[in-house]
Amino acid sequence: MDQMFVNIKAALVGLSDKVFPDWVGVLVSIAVSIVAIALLGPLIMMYLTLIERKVVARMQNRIGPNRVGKYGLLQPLADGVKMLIKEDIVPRNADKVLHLLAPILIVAPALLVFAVLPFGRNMTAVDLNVGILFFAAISSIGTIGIFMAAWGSNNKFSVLGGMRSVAQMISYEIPMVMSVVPVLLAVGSLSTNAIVEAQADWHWFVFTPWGFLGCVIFFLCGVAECNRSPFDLAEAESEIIAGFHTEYSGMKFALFYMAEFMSAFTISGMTTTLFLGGWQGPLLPSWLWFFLKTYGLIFIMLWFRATLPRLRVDQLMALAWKFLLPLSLVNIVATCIWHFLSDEAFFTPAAFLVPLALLVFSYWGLMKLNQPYMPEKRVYPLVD
Amino acid sequence: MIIPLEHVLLFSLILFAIGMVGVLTRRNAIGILISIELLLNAVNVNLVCFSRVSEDPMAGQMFAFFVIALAAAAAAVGLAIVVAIYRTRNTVQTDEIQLLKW
Amino acid sequence: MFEKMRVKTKVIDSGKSGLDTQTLEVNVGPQHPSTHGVFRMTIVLDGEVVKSLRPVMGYLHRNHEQIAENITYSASMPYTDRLDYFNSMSNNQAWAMTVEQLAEVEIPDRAEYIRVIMSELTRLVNHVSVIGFLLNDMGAFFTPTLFAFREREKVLDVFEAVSGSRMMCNYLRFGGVNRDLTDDQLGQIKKIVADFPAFLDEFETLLAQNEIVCMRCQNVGVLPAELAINASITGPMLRASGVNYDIRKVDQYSVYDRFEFKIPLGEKGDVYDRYYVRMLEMRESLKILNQALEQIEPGPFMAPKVPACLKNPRNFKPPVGEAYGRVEAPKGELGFYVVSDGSKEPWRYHVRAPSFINLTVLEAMCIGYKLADAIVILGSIDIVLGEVDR
Amino acid sequence: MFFGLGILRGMNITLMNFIRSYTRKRGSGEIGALTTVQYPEERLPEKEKFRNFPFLIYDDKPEDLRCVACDICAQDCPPRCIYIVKETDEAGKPMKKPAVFDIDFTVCMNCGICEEVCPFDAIFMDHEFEIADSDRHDKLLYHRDDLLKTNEHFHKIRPNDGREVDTRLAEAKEAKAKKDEARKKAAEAKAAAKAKAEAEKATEAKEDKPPETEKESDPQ
Amino acid sequence: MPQLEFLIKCGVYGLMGLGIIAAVGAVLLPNLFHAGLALAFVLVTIAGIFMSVGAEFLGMVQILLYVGGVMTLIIYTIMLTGRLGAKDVRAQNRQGIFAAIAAGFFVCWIGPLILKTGAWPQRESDSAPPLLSVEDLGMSLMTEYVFPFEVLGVLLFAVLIGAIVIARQDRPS
Repeated sequence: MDQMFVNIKAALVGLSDKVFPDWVGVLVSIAVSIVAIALLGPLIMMYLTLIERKVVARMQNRIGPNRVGKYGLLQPLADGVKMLIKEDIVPRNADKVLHLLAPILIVAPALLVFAVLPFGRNMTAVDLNVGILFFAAISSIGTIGIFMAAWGSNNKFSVLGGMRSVAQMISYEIPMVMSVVPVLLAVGSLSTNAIVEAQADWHWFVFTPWGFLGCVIFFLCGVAECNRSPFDLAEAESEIIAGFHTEYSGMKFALFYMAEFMSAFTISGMTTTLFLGGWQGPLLPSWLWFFLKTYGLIFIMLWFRATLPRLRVDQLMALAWKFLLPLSLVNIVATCIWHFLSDEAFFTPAAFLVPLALLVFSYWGLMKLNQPYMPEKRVYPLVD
Repeated sequence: MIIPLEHVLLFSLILFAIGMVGVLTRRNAIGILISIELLLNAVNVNLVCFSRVSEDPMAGQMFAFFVIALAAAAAAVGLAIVVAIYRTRNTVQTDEIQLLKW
Repeated sequence: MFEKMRVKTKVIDSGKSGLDTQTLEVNVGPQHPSTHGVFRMTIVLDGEVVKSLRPVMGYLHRNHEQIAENITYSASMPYTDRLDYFNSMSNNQAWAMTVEQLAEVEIPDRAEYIRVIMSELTRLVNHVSVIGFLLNDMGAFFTPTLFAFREREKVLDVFEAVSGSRMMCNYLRFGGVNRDLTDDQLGQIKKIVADFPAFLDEFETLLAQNEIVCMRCQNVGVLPAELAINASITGPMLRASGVNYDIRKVDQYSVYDRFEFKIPLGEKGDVYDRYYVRMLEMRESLKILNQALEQIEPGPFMAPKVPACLKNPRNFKPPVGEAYGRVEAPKGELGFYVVSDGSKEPWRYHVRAPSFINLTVLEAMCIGYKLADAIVILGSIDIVLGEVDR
Repeated sequence: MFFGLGILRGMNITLMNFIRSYTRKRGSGEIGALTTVQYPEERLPEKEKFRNFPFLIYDDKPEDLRCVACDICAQDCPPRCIYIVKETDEAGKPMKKPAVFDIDFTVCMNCGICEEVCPFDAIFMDHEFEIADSDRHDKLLYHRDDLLKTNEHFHKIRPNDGREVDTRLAEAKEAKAKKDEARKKAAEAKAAAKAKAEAEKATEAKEDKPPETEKESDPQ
Repeated sequence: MPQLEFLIKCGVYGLMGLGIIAAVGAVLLPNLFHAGLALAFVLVTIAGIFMSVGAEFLGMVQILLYVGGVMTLIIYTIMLTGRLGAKDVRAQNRQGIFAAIAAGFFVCWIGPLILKTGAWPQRESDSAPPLLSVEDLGMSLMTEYVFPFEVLGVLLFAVLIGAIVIARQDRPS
């Protein structure tokens, strides 16, 4: 059951070996992986939109879409058809080339990152030994796509939104990469498979102090990277209409939407791989563990979206530069201390408490340093 | 090596030549910076391919690594200067920026 | 040959730094997701900071006052529902009190209690929805609004049972109320008032201590007390700046002197104070409602038609004169000024709309803050365009 | 006390709502329960006092509706959306029935004033709100026949209002009936008295000038 | 698997061809924004060549640093300096012919030199040197090349401060 998909692929390759010469088998196996990912990405995105609308609805005491299909299951198809039918408007003096290329250049990286996600035991599409670096590099290409969308639609609001979201993406990329470093120190290799193997039998990094903090920082930066809830400044409807994709409609807008949800999935997938032990898990098959943990993290993202209001531009930047970045640097120091103190046993108490003390102290210290952003207590007199 | 070394060297040579043309003909300061990036990348390709075939593969890649870092530094300072110039001269056309002291 | 290449250079006075991001004039509204109706702000932005803000109103002007001068007194009662369509009961009460003051009509006690109960219920509904919309402008994707609307639905059901329509109640008449409150309707109101505090606690834990809400609201859009007084701001905005002025306490109109309740005051007058003062006001309203529900006793709900002018309601001709009745509406001091020349229609009819006057300080509060703050400050003022444009 | 606590407490509220949406019964009004009413299939219980657009009422035959075209509601309607034209019989004399009774539903704001001012209990506010239509001008301009509804319909949607109006009408009818008899009796008494007076005058006149009596015919 | 070798060869040659076309675009396109994007495409093709040669770490660093960092800087500056693509402003000055001659001369002189020298240090014959893994790069960076690495750190720090001071808007002086 665990190796179900791997056996299917092996069978397909075997089938092609019987018919074609051997080198075609290699091509077929590559083709199978590519087709699997090309189908998986949009499928996940479609049903993620439905899950989001149902979960957020349930949090708001309402039911959510249940008219199209049995429990609203056909709603994504309906949305897809609607997007296809909608007219695709290009502003008159917009830069046609940029306007067309921008969504492509935003969706491509979002889909490329699927290649490096370990969906299950030896179910990674491309086992690069620079997996994590690949993830960081590809997710930084999306910035250019946002620039092109902002500049291509030639509209005041989208330039404003474009500048804002690029500044946000860059300032959250650095703490995100920094918070991955502790995992690399502990594992010693950049490959995603090696990281998951290192977290066997409950050695998940999230149980160590630096792992937990790293997971929180990585997840927050990931949420900021794909412009979701508390950081969804770029498409702040209440202020500048819809940020850089104001001038988009029809299928191009659907591509932006797809990129956002696919990167939400990849961010959660990468957090599970790095900190929550990827597909490690007791009874269930490995790929089921991966999807359970990833959708757990996606639930947290939807939970953010249903509860938290949006941060302002300067608070957003301050949080990244003055709070998350120093914290992730201290986290690296804490990992070294943990590494030094833990003599091979994963859960040695000394190795747990000293970094924990250091991290709690630095968290408290940073709170004191960022005093102007802390909520102040207010007294409200009740007079006659 | 998958492809013979000469072909890669020719490729980097052509890339270098294109970069040179760019630097010489561009009027816009940022255009010149873009061409300079081209030059540096052409050099990098050479370094990496040579590291693949030489006895000490580490040297080539390390050198390329440092070239990338320095190119980033150069670009940062260059663009800061361009922004400063634009702020005072309100233009980035190189042939309009000729006075040494204004 | 080289001469041609040399291009004359223009010397620019380097005093003004060339690259001040040129100020951007942005039109927020009238068709905009978060301007509470058709309200436009022309904001001049320098980067993110608001340099100047010019409110543009009048998109929803329906000529309310001119119409009221051409129809009879009782016929303009349904029009008052459409002024501040969030709390039609307090609009009705203000208009009814003005005309009763003009025609010296006495109202039986039960009608007074019903009026107090209804206007306090609208205060709950209004404050809860305002906080919901404020959070919605800040980006909390509709959750507080929908929690607020869940409670609002219960109150609107009571209004529908009592007056016939959820929002356009048209329930009050000169001299009392249109229909009596039956016992099960009273029971329904008691049940709502009983489990409202539980909802308020949930609402408070969701929002009051939320760090992001505090970061976005504290020290934003500060309204100093003397500016508030000079600009004749009234209602929760004034009390949030620390000025103790509530018409229920100042005029002691209707039967408010029989209830004991407190007035919450803010200290800094920023968006957070305006939000929290409204939360505390809701708790005070609950206190009033509890006392009113205990003290109400059966009796006539409509004044006997003794006075001359009320003999026949259709040709109700109040004596010549003028009157100004005012009420502590949830948005501020809602006043009706009417001049009667003895005929069936008022000679002059004017509405003092609190939202309109509270809007005048919008620019003073928004200068220096960011665009995102301007939207939140507008949300905290709590305007309804029906009342602003009349 | 530490930075994220307020956010966590707030998120706990939404999580509780999410969990309670499964545990608590839909529409029970508790804090976490779902509130959706699936509109076309399920409907909220209708309130008796709910008022939507008015309708004219008739007792048994649509021809003799209660409305006597007195035009009071047309004058008192704030947005003036009622238009009444009296019916004229062959001799051109206006009768007490409306030939044309139009209400423009796009103008009417269902405030219920016409129901209050109508002295003949002829017009009431209906509960029917699904009257959306494709064309504003003629489809939503309701004429007399579209407005007519039976008294049973009135009783069905507003039971105790219906009962109260019927009792009031019944008393008014009896009072009128009694008044008629009283008037008839008084008329007969007056007629009888007059007849007697005639009779005596006739008798004494007969003695002095016999021919007048035959002309008068006895009043029935 | 000679066929696979052939496919990869086609891939690499294709990349090179695209790279050259994009480079020409980066140099000649009048609209600066398009030139910037053409440069980004060149950088990605060169990263592809690095990976085909086995230097995966370097390819990824190239994308992360160049496309993610330097390109963003360039596009930010283009956006800040606004009046690009203004039709009247000629993108190229009149030295086009001279530059072409110089570059042509350069290529014709160096190209045959490359082709003539046959005996490149071809290690291909006996054993292909082991692919450099990230660990070896890391170790050498910390042992053999630690001095340039630290100097680079200091230099980047100086550049950071310098760029901010130069580009600052509200100059105190």
